[in-house]
Amino acid sequence: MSEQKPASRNELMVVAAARALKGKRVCFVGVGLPNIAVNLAKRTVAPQMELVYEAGVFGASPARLPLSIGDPTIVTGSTATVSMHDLFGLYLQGGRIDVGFLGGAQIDKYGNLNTTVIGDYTAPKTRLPGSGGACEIAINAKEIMVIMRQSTRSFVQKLDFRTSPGHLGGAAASATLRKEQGWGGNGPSVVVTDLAVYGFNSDGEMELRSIHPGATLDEVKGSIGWELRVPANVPETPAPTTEELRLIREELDPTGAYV
Amino acid sequence: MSEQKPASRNELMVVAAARALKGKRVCFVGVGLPNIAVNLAKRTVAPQMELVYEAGVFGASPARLPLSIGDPTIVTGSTATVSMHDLFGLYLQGGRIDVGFLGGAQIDKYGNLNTTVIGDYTAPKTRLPGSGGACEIAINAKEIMVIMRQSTRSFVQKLDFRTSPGHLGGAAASATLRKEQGWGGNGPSVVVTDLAVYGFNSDGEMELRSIHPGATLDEVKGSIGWELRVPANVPETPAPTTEELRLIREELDPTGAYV
Amino acid sequence: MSGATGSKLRSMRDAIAAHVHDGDTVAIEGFTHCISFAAGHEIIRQKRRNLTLARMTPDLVYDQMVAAGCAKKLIFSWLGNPGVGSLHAIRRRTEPAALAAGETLLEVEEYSHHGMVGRYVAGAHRLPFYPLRSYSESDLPNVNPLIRQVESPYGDGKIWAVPPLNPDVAIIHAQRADEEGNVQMWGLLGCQKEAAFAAKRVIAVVEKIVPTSVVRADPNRTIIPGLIVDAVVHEPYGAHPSYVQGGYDRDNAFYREWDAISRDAAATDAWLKEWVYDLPDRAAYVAKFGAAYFKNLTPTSAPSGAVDYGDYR
Amino acid sequence: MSGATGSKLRSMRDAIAAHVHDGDTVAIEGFTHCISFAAGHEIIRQKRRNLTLARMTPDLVYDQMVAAGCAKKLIFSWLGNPGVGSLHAIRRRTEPAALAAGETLLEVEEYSHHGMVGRYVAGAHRLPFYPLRSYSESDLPNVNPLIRQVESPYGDGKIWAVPPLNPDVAIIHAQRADEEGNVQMWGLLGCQKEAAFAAKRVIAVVEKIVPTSVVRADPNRTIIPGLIVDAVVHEPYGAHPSYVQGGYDRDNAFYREWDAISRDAAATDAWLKEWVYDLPDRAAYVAKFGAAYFKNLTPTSAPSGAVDYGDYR
Repeated sequence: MSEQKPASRNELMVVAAARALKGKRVCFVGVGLPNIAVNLAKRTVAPQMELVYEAGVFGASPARLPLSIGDPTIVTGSTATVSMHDLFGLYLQGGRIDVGFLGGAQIDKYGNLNTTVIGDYTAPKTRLPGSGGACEIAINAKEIMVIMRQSTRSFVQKLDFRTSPGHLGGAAASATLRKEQGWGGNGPSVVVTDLAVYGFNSDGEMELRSIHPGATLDEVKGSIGWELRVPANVPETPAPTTEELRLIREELDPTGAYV
Repeated sequence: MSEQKPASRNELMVVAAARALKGKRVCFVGVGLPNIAVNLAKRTVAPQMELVYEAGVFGASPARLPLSIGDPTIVTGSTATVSMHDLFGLYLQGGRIDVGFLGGAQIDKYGNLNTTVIGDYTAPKTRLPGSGGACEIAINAKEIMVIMRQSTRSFVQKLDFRTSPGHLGGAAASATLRKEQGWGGNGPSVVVTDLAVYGFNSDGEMELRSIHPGATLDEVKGSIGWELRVPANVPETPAPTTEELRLIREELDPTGAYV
Repeated sequence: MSGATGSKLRSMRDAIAAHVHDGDTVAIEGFTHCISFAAGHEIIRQKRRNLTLARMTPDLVYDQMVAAGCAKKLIFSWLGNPGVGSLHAIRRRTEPAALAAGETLLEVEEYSHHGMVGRYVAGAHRLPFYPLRSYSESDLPNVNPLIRQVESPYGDGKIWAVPPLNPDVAIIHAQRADEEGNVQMWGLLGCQKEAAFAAKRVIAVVEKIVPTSVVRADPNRTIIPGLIVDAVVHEPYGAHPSYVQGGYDRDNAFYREWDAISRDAAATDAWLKEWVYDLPDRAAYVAKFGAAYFKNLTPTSAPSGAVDYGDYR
Repeated sequence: MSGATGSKLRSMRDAIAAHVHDGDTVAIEGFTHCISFAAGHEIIRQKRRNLTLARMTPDLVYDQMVAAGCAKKLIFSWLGNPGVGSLHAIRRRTEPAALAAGETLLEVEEYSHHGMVGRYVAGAHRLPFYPLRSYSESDLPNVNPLIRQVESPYGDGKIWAVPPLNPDVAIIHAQRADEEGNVQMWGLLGCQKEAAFAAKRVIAVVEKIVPTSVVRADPNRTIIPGLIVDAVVHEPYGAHPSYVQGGYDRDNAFYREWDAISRDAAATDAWLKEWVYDLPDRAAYVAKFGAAYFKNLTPTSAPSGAVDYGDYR
């Protein structure tokens, strides 16, 4: 076996996200890093996982990594290609999606997400893409996984705009509300960044679970805009295996366009 | 040309109904007599008429006369075959149907129809099929044509059950209500029976328009359960042409199963 | 909803035994087309009781199940023998004067076609209601308190609503599926998709089991994904006397015959004995008719033509 | 809605001239797939003004139309260059700090994907609202007063609603149609059907005009009937740089190039001059790229296989 380059931070993100998908059945795939993570999971920890693309594809088997979420390669050879009405109504709102991936420009400690604007809504500093399907994925997918790079600009005390609800103001109120209002999902369970992996504690607050190899606790805390909960012993994220890195580098993203 | 048998009363009904379709564009077809009437119209007075079957077919071109409304012959060679959700939502409720055909066990003088029960609803004397699509055809098709045989049992003073609304208690109130509530349709315009053709006057009440050859005014009035409005001069329904009868007997219903 | 992968191929006997229980709400759907009579007959053979039978058009299959004593309630929108007349076994259980000694009236819950479709759609989309423009000035809401009005939040008045219908089990017939239950269908689609997505469990009955590659070659043709299918039953001619587009014709002669049979309770019982109870399964039913019978129902070919999805690598 | 029959074949120029007017609400739909850039460019050439542009994902086509000054308002659910980044021309009209002298901010009315789909569905089904389970605890209803709550008539609380969207004109691209406008499509269906049925007028743009017999051989493949189509435009490669399943690939390189072009207002204007204003039509655009360019975007074949509808006489 030839010498492997050490894992990049993007590769650490992708591998950690893929492992979090262990045993999952139906996953709503986003483009970019989530797409690579999901395809890596399918080749390692979740071989039976079904890929669902919001563009209207169930059981996709893409022959190449799609640039956009609506690439023709996700259609050819898929199990079912359906209208967006069916995809959002029957599959997502109908409660058939186990895991949805989300990212965002801003996240707060309860996993609420902003993909709409930076600054004031009516006179934004930065106009972001908006919800797309994020708002309803957050509400209807049984479980949400978040992948995003962390910094004090993105991991913030207060969102400029709440596009997609997470654990709202805390787990107890959130769980009650979700149940009373008949939401399909339980909210975010895992956040994977370029530095660490987070879960949510019983208060619905983000909590450090592991730090990636090469990152430090100070670096992690210094790139978060709130006082992070850190348990007594934080393990290191297990390093990517040779096989995981090979799959990413040789099969999933050979040109290095995404990772 | 060989000698033709005189027209039967069913044939008179079919021909009168077909002629009422002159120039119509999109017609919701029922089985039995309406189906023959519509196909006769397409071959005579309305060659560009599109046939819509509630089973989910637009632009049908049946190669034989279907027994049921969901026969495979209405699918093969049709322009579009769609789900019932699309048929009732996009085509009917969406306002794309010009003419709907209805029949019933009972009709009153305002063209309201009963296809549900004879007798009390909870303990019926006769349990009829129910609405099917009739209730929403009556509300959403721009215009309703009724075909049914007349008798004092079917043309009644008071319905046992109102399945499908016609001109309700009279035209003025009906028109107001239909407009206020956003109904798509204007209600019944023509009733064709085995004895006569009726329209509706400005009060929304059924009014005799013509009497079929061979029927008398006494016979017509004697088989209606209310005091029928009869204008001063009631013409005779123009007799079927040789060609109309030939089409029915040789092309549309060669075995005489329906007419 | 099934979470398992791999082959879900089962015999009809096993599928019904596993997924249809006494007291269940069952929807054997299919609008004239692709009605699983094979499933109905197996439910009769397995003597299920107190079922709530939901279908837009109860058709002969529910007339037979009612005659066999399987049902306590009907949910429907049109109750007849299409193109022929009445469903007489059901009439005997809905008209007090016709009720046999010891029998009780069926409970009846009725809608219009759009209303029944809407109930399945609401169930499938996990909506608390489905809005529609039917029922105005009809007596239907007066006799069915589940048909209600809903106020538009845009100040333009009220329209009507029906509640979701989520059957315990939906049974749908189609042309083909793979062993994982990815179902493809053409011709009249009825509300097979909506009923399946609304149901807690799904049995897919098909004329042909095909390799997954056949399904994946034309993904827009898939109406139900294996994800929501619990059992796949391979049952050729399983829809007879209903039909399968491109496979066999509707047996209109039998629909007419049933009118005479079903008018008479004893004749109905005799028919059920001969064609259901005394036969082990659908294969025996097909054999009893004989190959020539079904050959007469087979249409000549009318191929769809192929389209190209393109291979994108 | 068109009532006429017979050929509706028109040039893009004539179709836009006849059916797209200043001040109209226009929906050029297609989710990534089958976006009619040819129509967008013709609208730019014909200098339509004050349009309200509705689309789930405005994409490059609306970025270009906004840059050309056609629009006063956007209705959308996701505003980006898919897989690449921002729509910079639109950002320059939505971020006050980026606004050029004399320019005004675009009006913005935004939903989620399901909300936009629901708006078209409500419009197409003639419903006063569409109910859905999105928006809870999101700020979207706070900034869009058209997202409202509706009370379930079954005592189970409130859910959310969006109002119908009925564009003045919907423009949809697809693989093929006959001259009467019966449109068939495969691959990602987006909300082409719903947008077309919701619209007052429909322009169908297709890669191929086929005989009606081709459409009628596979009626389940038809997504839009000629009944609702006002003009059919035959426009090969009319979706480029978007794509047509089985026809040509998405031109991802151009989507990336547009990022650089659109960051600079002058470069954007130069691009519009070279590729839109200075060309008479899409045929010239295709010729300017050259045959080899599109050959590179052509996938190898992946045929669907055929099914049998049966000939029933």
